[in-house]
Amino acid sequence: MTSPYERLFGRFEGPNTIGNTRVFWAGLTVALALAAAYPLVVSAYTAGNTALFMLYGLLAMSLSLVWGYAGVLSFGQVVFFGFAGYTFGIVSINLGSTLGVTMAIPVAVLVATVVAFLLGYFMFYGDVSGVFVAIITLVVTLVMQTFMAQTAGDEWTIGEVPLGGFNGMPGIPNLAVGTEGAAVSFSGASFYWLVLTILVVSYLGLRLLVNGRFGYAMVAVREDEDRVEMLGYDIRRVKLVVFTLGGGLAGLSGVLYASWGNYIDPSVYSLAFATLPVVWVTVGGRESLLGGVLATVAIEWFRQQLAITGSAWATVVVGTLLLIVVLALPEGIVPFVHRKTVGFVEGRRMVGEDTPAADREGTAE
Amino acid sequence: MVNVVNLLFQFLDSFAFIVLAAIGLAIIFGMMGVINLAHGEFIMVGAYGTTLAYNAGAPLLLSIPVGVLATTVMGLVLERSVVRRLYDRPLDSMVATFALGLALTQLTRIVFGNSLSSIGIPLGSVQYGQFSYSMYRVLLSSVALAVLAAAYVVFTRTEFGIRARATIQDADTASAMGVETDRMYTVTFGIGSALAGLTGALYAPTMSIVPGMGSSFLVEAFVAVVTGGASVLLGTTLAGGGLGLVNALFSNVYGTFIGQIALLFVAVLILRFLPNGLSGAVEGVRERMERENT
Amino acid sequence: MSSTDEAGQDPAVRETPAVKATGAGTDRLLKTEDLTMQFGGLTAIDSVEFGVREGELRCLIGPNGAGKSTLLKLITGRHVPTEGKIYYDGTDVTDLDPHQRVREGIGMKFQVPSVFESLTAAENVRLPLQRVVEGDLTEQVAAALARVGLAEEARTEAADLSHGQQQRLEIGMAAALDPNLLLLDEPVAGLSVEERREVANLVTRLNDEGITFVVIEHDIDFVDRIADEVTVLHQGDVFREAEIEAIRNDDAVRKIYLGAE
Amino acid sequence: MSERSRRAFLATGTALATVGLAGCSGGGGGGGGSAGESGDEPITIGVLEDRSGNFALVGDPKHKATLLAIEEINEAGGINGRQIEVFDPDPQSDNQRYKELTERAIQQEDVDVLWAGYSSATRETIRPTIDREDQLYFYTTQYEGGVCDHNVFAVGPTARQQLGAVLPYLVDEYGTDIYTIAADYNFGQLSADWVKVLASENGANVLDEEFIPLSETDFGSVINRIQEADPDFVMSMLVGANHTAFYEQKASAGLEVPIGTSTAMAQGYEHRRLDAPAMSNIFAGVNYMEEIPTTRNTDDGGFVDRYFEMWPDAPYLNEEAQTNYFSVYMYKQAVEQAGTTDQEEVKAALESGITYGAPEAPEGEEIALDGATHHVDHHMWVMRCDDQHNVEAVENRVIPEQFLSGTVGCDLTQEDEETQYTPQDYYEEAG
Repeated sequence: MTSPYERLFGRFEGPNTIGNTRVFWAGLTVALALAAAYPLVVSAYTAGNTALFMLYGLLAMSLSLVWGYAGVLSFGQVVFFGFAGYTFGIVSINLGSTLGVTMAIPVAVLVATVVAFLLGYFMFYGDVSGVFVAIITLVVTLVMQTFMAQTAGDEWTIGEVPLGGFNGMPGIPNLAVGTEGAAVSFSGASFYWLVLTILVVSYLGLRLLVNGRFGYAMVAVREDEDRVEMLGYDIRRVKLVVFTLGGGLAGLSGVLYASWGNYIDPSVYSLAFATLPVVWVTVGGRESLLGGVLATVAIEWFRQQLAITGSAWATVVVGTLLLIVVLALPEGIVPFVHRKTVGFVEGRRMVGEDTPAADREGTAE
Repeated sequence: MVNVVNLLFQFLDSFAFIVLAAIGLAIIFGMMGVINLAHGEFIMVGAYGTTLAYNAGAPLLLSIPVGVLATTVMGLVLERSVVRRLYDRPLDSMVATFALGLALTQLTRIVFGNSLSSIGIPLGSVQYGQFSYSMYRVLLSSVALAVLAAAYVVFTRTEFGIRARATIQDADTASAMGVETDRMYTVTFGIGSALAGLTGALYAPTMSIVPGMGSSFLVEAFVAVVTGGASVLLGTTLAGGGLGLVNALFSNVYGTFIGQIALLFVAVLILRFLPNGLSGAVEGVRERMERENT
Repeated sequence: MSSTDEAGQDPAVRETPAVKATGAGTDRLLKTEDLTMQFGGLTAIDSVEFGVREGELRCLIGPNGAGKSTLLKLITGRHVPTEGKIYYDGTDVTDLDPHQRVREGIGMKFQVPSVFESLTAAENVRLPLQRVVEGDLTEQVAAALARVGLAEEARTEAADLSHGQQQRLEIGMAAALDPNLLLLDEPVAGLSVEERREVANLVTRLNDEGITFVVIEHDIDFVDRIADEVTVLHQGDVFREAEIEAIRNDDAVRKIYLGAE
Repeated sequence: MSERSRRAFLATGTALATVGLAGCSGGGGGGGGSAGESGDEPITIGVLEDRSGNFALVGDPKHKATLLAIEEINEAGGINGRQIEVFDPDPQSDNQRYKELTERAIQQEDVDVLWAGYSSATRETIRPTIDREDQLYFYTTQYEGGVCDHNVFAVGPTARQQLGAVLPYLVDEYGTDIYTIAADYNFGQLSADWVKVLASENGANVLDEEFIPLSETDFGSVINRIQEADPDFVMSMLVGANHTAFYEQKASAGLEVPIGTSTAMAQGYEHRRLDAPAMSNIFAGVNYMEEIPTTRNTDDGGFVDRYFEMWPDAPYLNEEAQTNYFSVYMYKQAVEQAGTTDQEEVKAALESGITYGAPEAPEGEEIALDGATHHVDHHMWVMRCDDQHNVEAVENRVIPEQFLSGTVGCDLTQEDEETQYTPQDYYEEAG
């Protein structure tokens, strides 16, 4: 009954993801091979620059998960991103060795996860929902910005590391794994490959998750909370788990960010930066894990090109294009393109569309 | 003794700032469920309208309505062209208004440069002992109260207000009962815009007129909306009063830094222990009292 | 049990003495005690004493605004009562969350059909099952679909099912968890005659299999077809509780319906 | 904890970064200056200054003045006959954007020298990249001081220089009781520390100091506290558009105490933007303002004329703009002296003691770049604003950079460092 193809990919496929065909997996493999070869043909600068966009992509993916799949619009992904970045800086600089840097990674991700858990617990178990979640997470972000910007004094020194207030925290080491003597340090192309690997692993892991039992529950919560509660699910718990997981992913992204620039400052909590993940995911398609990542890389590249031109119109152009996308393509670019091109070939429609259903029960089980 | 007067003035000052920063945002959010991330830019447009009129020679009292009018017109145009398409997608409306804010700030910079020369603060000061306080800043608290009262009358005592609230509660039923829900949304958005514009107009003399000026209202505005809770006008009043008192008290005793931290800290406490916000808590108490009396 | 409301009523209605709502017997699967629910100044449910015996198929009728849906929402935990207690199977469930009550064995089907439209019928049924069943679900899914007569439609997306099929699918989703008590809110609203018959057959069959039912329904013919016993709610309180024949011929009941229309 | 151990570790961190890069970089320009350029190949200058976002008000004149210097040099035949090309994107007051664009300027555009950034935060954001690539970098904003970095030429005046100009003057004129208000971030805190140092040097005392969040726009309680303390004068190191509100509010509240400042007027031209008399009786300690009465500056065909001839719509010529302007000329001198754009050789040339007749210096005088500290011994002015918002010079003298050279002993000609010292080091070194 099950083909080798289904054994290999079946668990990654389902109605909750776009791309459930051999063509998709073949395309993805080719795209990954090209992406992996990219640093070999471009300069270290271009590779490093692209790595930055890709680590933003991970942040976008964390929002796709909580917003696109569980219906929880979090403006606070940058809070977890920032917490992890700062924690990574504090721990790695304090410990001051390669082993210290290695240990700082899980600690930072853990801190972000715990912060997400606490914030999620107090929102969801306080029965906060819908647009109020968005506004509370936004307020938390703004509060963090205000707070971190005024940590310039000596009293805000943790161990040997001053938080630095508005000026931020310099001297954060590159990402490294290992102990003295046997360590791999990541920068330039190797950093690019690291980010690419993390991105792919996260993507596949999330496909597994959203097409698994918990994924069904998550999507059901997004579609109809009351309904799914009457099937015996504790929706608060479902949301909390997704939110916490999303916080951890955003945290991982924050670690990569802090080590990419060897620096972090309170602007990661600014309204402008907090809105970016929402923008990426909206443009890319919130119900598509890959869409957000692709949109992130494209948008950030485009914004950077505009900045390089030095044109005064740069942000006007960005704002206008964003407005057009939101108004014209409510579902996001990737699901739209998918629907217009391969959607009917695949014979499986996306959530909320009106095309005939087809046989795919085999791959769902 | 004199410190009490200081504290009172500072409280009135904080109260006015929080209420005026929040009111436009609160009405649009509370009545329509739209989070206007361009709120700061709406305020900026009000300030620019006022300052440009003043610099062109108009007296301040005439310049303020110019700023309000400019913002209202802009709000109505944006509602008609953008926001109305997103009523059933509140989260996308955040992205859209954010995009609008981005473009508005930079367009303002392109057209009017990096700053405008500003209006001096009118009315001089109140002297008491060794202290003095800006008369205009104190006056703003009465304006804040007047705005709250006017909004209360509009939304609870007028035909429009009743229809608007019916629309908000249940648009389908309201439209079945003959309410032009489209128009209700437009007018409500217009009122919210006008109030944001008024805030910009009123604070124009006290601030630096730069394209990014709106952002300095955002923290107070969003914190007030969140802590105020679902009942917009009551919530904004309570948030302005409560947070204003905390801010004034701690600023007065420990400095502005502690004042800001205290405000944020209290806001977090309110969110934690009063999930329905200040207005939700007050209404809960009122209901309980009514029940016990009957 | 309290009498009906105070002043301002149709005198004919007010004069009519209320029956003892709790009925006979003590083997109550579900029982409410002095249950009251107020919204703002409005009393939606007023000191209701309502109960269902194990194995019963009880219909809940009453004019619009009588408090039927509110009562159901109180029983499922969607609303928290202002006062009063709810006992299920002898234990106090008043403070339990909705999902906890489901896990205790109370199932619910909403008024508006709310299947997950983008999922197939099988995937819809999977949702409740995957929470409680480890390992492969294929058999249970098939059985649950067969139970509501949708075996053929397993791979059809819910959005493409007919209205009646969606209603049955939803009942199937609730029934898949093998509840002791199943609450249905207007299961045949908007259905054709044929579809109503199918739903009626399904409900009586599940009742025969041992599931206790409370069904809210306007359609008196449908009620006639399925009900053992009928409870009439009026203005937030139990107005009558009797067999369907007695209710049909009750002038006071007819009056409150007319008065409300 | 000791400052030294942190410094030691930071150096290690940078070393690790460099090793990591060396291990992995394939292709690309790399920094360090490309040797063997031909005699007529253009010189590429990176200019990252804000033309949008929060710092556009102060950043835009920096950009414009740099272009003015470059155009003048190109018209006069370039540097050693080589024309100057500019890479000048708009970093939009966004530190992350600065980081990206700095990487790009160095690695992709292969700039020979870089001017970048208004705020200290920006400088600290890009300094890891600068140091990793050993990029010659001019930081031109007036700042808190203390950066002792082989690659960084911090040629703006330091807080000690600016406050050192205005504070002794105010002590002489008004008395010894000082009240300090400063922006609550590194610059403000360190500046307030310098006020204390200078106060004790001048026999004055600081009654109290208050740090005000950058987001604050309401100064009622601050004004009340100043009135309560009743100082002889206030030292204000408030920063940014929000804080500008202080001057309007204190005027409206009738607070008439003299105010010394290192931040107001010279950067954000508050005396032009605000309605008189908000800035009345405010004294700025600066190395430059548009109104500085030197022949190089205000005479016909002087700096001011040339600037507004090129940029007729520009609102003001500010302090940082002049620093950008003269530092381009200092770079020109250094390249001519070194005979190459090789960055290490140009740094060595700059360290040899360049002097230049900048607009800030009176006729016949020049300002000197101190090779040991990479800072400039500025000609400092005390500028007073009257109630009509006219600005006049009330005092001027050369104030050398003292902290790095005198106190902590930074000598970049002898030892490569990549550190920022703080007034804490002052206390530690002074005992």
